[in-house]
Amino acid sequence: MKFSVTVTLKKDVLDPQGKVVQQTLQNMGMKTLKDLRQGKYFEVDINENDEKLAKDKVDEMCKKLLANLIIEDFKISKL
Amino acid sequence: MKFSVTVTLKKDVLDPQGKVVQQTLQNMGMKTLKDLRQGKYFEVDINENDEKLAKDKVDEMCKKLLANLIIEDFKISKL
Amino acid sequence: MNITKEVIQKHGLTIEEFVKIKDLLQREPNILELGIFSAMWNEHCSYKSSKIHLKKLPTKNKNVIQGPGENAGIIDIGDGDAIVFKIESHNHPSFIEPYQGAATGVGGILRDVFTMGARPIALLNSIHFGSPENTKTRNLLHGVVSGIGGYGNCIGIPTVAGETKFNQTYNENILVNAMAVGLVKKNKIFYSKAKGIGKSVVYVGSKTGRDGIHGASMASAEFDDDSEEKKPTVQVGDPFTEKLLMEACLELMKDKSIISIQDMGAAGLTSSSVEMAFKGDLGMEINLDKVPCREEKMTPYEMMLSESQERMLIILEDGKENEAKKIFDKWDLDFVVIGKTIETKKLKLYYKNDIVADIPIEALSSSAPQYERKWTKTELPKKETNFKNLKKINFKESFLKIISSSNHSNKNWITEQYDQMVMCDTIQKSGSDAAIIRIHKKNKAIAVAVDSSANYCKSHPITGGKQIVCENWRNLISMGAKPIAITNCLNFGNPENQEVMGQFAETIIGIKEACEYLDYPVVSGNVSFYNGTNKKNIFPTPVIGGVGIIQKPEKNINHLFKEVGNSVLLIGKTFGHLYQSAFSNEILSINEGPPPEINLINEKNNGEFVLELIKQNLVLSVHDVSAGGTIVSLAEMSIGSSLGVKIEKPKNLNNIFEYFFGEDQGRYLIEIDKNNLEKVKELLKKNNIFHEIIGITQKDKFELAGEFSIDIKELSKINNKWYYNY
Amino acid sequence: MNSSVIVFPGSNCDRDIAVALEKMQFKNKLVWHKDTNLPKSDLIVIPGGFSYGDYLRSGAIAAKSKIINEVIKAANEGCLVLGVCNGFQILIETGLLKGALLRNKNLKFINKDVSLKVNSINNKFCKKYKLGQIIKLNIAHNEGNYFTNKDHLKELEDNNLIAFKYCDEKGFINQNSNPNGSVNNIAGIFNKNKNILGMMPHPERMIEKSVSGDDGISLFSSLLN
Ligand SMILES: Nc1ncnc2c1ncn2[C@@H]1O[C@H](COP(=O)(O)OP(=O)(O)O)[C@@H](O)[C@H]1O
Ligand SMILES: [Mg+2]
Repeated sequence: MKFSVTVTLKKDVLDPQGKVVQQTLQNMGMKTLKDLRQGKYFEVDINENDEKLAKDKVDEMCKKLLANLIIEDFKISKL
Repeated sequence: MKFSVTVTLKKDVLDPQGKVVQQTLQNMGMKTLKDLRQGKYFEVDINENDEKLAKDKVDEMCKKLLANLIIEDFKISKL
Repeated sequence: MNITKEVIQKHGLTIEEFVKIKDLLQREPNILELGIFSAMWNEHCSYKSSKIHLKKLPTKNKNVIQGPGENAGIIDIGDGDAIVFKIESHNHPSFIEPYQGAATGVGGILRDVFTMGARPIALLNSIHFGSPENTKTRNLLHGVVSGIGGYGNCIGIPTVAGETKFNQTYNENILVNAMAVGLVKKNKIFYSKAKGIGKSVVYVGSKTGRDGIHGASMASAEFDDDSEEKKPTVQVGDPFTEKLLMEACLELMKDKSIISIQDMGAAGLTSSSVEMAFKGDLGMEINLDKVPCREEKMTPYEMMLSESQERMLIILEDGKENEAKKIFDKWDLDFVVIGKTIETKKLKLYYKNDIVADIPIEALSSSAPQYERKWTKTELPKKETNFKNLKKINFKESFLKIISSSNHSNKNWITEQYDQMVMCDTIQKSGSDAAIIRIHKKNKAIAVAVDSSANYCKSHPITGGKQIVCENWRNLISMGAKPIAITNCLNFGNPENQEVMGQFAETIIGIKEACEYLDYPVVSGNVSFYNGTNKKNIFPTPVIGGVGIIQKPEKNINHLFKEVGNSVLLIGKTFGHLYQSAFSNEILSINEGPPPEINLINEKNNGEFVLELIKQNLVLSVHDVSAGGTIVSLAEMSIGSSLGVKIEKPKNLNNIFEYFFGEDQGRYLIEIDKNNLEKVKELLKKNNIFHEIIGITQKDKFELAGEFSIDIKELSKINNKWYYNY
Repeated sequence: MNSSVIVFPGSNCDRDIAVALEKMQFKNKLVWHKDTNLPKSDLIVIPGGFSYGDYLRSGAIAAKSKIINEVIKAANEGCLVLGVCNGFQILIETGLLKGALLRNKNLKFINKDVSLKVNSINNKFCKKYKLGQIIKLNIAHNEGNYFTNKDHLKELEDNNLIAFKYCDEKGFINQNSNPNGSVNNIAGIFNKNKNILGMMPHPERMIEKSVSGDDGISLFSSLLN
């Protein structure tokens, strides 16, 4: 069973990477770009038949390792 | 108008990060984890009313900067 | 699969070469065998166009332990220590994917050094880009620099020196050359030569994926308009795994279990197995079912030609498998016995209980084609431009324009992205003429530098070849090091073009002459041909990497002025040669004429004299005069030291441009303590060394008497801004 | 004094810091990350480098290793813990120190000598420095941009928990003297009990005048007694 996980910085945490990427794009002429935030993306394949159970496992992975909950939020979707 | 962009490594391209993260999770006891690949995630907010036009802009951003098409693929979705 | 003309061509082989393969095998090869031949017979592995020329290079002196022919060259530095070093190109991959191309270039050259048992202690690089106006250049520059840093920083080896140049000739074909330097105990050197029959052949490191299948062939083919299609062959580097592999190998090497060891570089498993067997005059049998694979359903063809990084092949003494495996387990790396050495001198590959390839080792190595390609001489260009009448040109503006140009700007923007200090033995970081690395826990050091000058070599390859060797030698001397030996990376265009082949042959003649005269032999190197696009070849760009020894590093000097009120002397004669100079190029946009002449006798005398002055503690700072001429070198001595200088025009000066921008060779600028001036003058006279007193150090101002004066801070700003604004 | 330097796969300043400790007469041991026993130590050092390649987030994976539990235990019992560069990042990921280390504001790896102002000397790590002293150390990192929330920042400032701040040669602390974007120019912080110090600059790279400088020595000598 496959899931996608996105991990993004919390709103009040500064995102230096996103900011530089945004500036670069704007300098390249993308005048309509208003805002850009950068995060991480994971594709997780898990050996589990029960969707609820599988999702719980992925949730655990996020909390234990993939995201740093002090500064980051995460979101899981089934693929 | 907001879009999400995910950038992932092409299939046969080595993903050293994903590999180490996967091993770590397995060592932490996640025995059912089969595979994990890591990518990048962007949230893009763009000043544009026409969806088609907006998406084209984001597509251009991906091709010009956000993704390296030689080793990466990207996907755009409306948020 | 049918082997058609097209298949043969796609493998970069000619029809004649294919006929030769059939002769050697006495049958048609299968597709796997064809792939193996193509990898071994391409330019990159076989040196088929270059071998007869490379043989001319001097390769020995009393310090050389190992010359060309192994993974890297080795020199003796005394006290039981030896230095292992080599330079290698990663040009084509870096143009396609600058970050990964440059990163894997660094990874590859590091493996060449630690394969020999040495712990790498320094990295250097020489990178050449197209003109800054070219739209691709910026991305390539950013990608390459962060790739070099990304790999070296992560693995924890300081990147301490290098050179960066821009020239339109590289617009469609950049150069990325990486050099690694390692330290080994003289009696603990490891070689690639196999020995003994029935010994285990072990695969260690990363798993094999479909990376860079046919990368080695790619590196030997020109780019054309569909080079886009060749893109999927780029490999991704994993410096973390390389660090583990390095530590694991060095740990295993403490013991006596390794017979021979070889990294899997270009052409991966194929070239490493064939090379080990060929050097050991025996054969090798490999069971491909055992090869650790990253992807499912990999074919024998893919396994043999994959260029996945961070892998090694080891031949072990009997019974050492378990002990060795423990070490690789500790570092979480694959360790698999995949075959054994055999008496029959063949490469035999097995897969799913079938023999899938069976090729005589000699057919792949010593029987590989060798070409004596036709070549044409480059005549010494005439001196056509008249530089006497430059009244309309403003001297100060020209000077400032040069030091703020892409080629002559301060490289801090680059070097700050490299960890130069890790390992804590960096005495002199980049920014001076050479870097100085202390031998760990000893009061001894080495100096290292890389150099090239494509404009000179393009104009006249023999002179250019001599010139880079001399410039490199001078750079080491300027740090107080005794130059010992060099490695070289020969970046050229298409060798099937007679003019290019001529540039190659004559550059080597030049290198040879200088090396012989200076007792500065070549101990390792690499040739990169086919640099260019659609029949437009790059300027010939040989790159020289040199290593010298410093016996007493505590007395270390560099190019920076030290005190106010000291005399600055110019050693060596100034004729005012402006052809091919930075001034001529950047200010007048004139690219014609011959390069400055090399007088090896003066070169050697002046260099040895400067070294002696340093030894006797009679100089405070030294800088050689190179591109840009005396005025630019003086400026470099000021910038960074925050000390100025008042430069006096020599009497009888008739052309200020020729005098200060001329790029005559064999010259040094030295700062002499007031109290030592008489003594130094005496020595100069006694040794018959031509010199002029050119200025006096002073506070704050960089000044050319009667012309201009500028604040050092201002000068420094001008010299610093280019990269930050690009 | 007994010290232990923890070695993770990918650590690369372990030897450098061991050399510095030995030079200062510490009895030092290198401890492999798979070990479960920590030798008895007065000081634990987590060295710089790229543990686990800095993959995922720098320090994140090392913070899940076996030995880290022992480090946390010792730290909570009051043992002195020093994390340098990647070691600081690891301490942050374990939660022993609060805040986050983000990418440098210019998104580039930065290696250079920087000036630092010693901001707190009433602790075991900095007592041989003078308050306000300007020292020169070397930084080498990708993610040294310290960030924390307002409350914690106030706590750090109010309780003297900031060890060093980036400044210029004259001691001015401003955006121009901030190499990586750290909030309030923070280069190193303590935990509440001041037995844990995390810092981005490398003191072990400055222990010899003739090589690079010696402003790092006082940090090690402070720890000696
Ligand atoms: N220009 C050169 N000058 C001297 N030696 C060279 C040169 N080019 C290659 N060599 C030597 O030829 C051998 C094979 O080179 P190469 O195939 O690049 O090595 P590797 O297999 O380690 O990549 C090496 O020992 C190298 O030092
Ligand atoms: Mg090799």
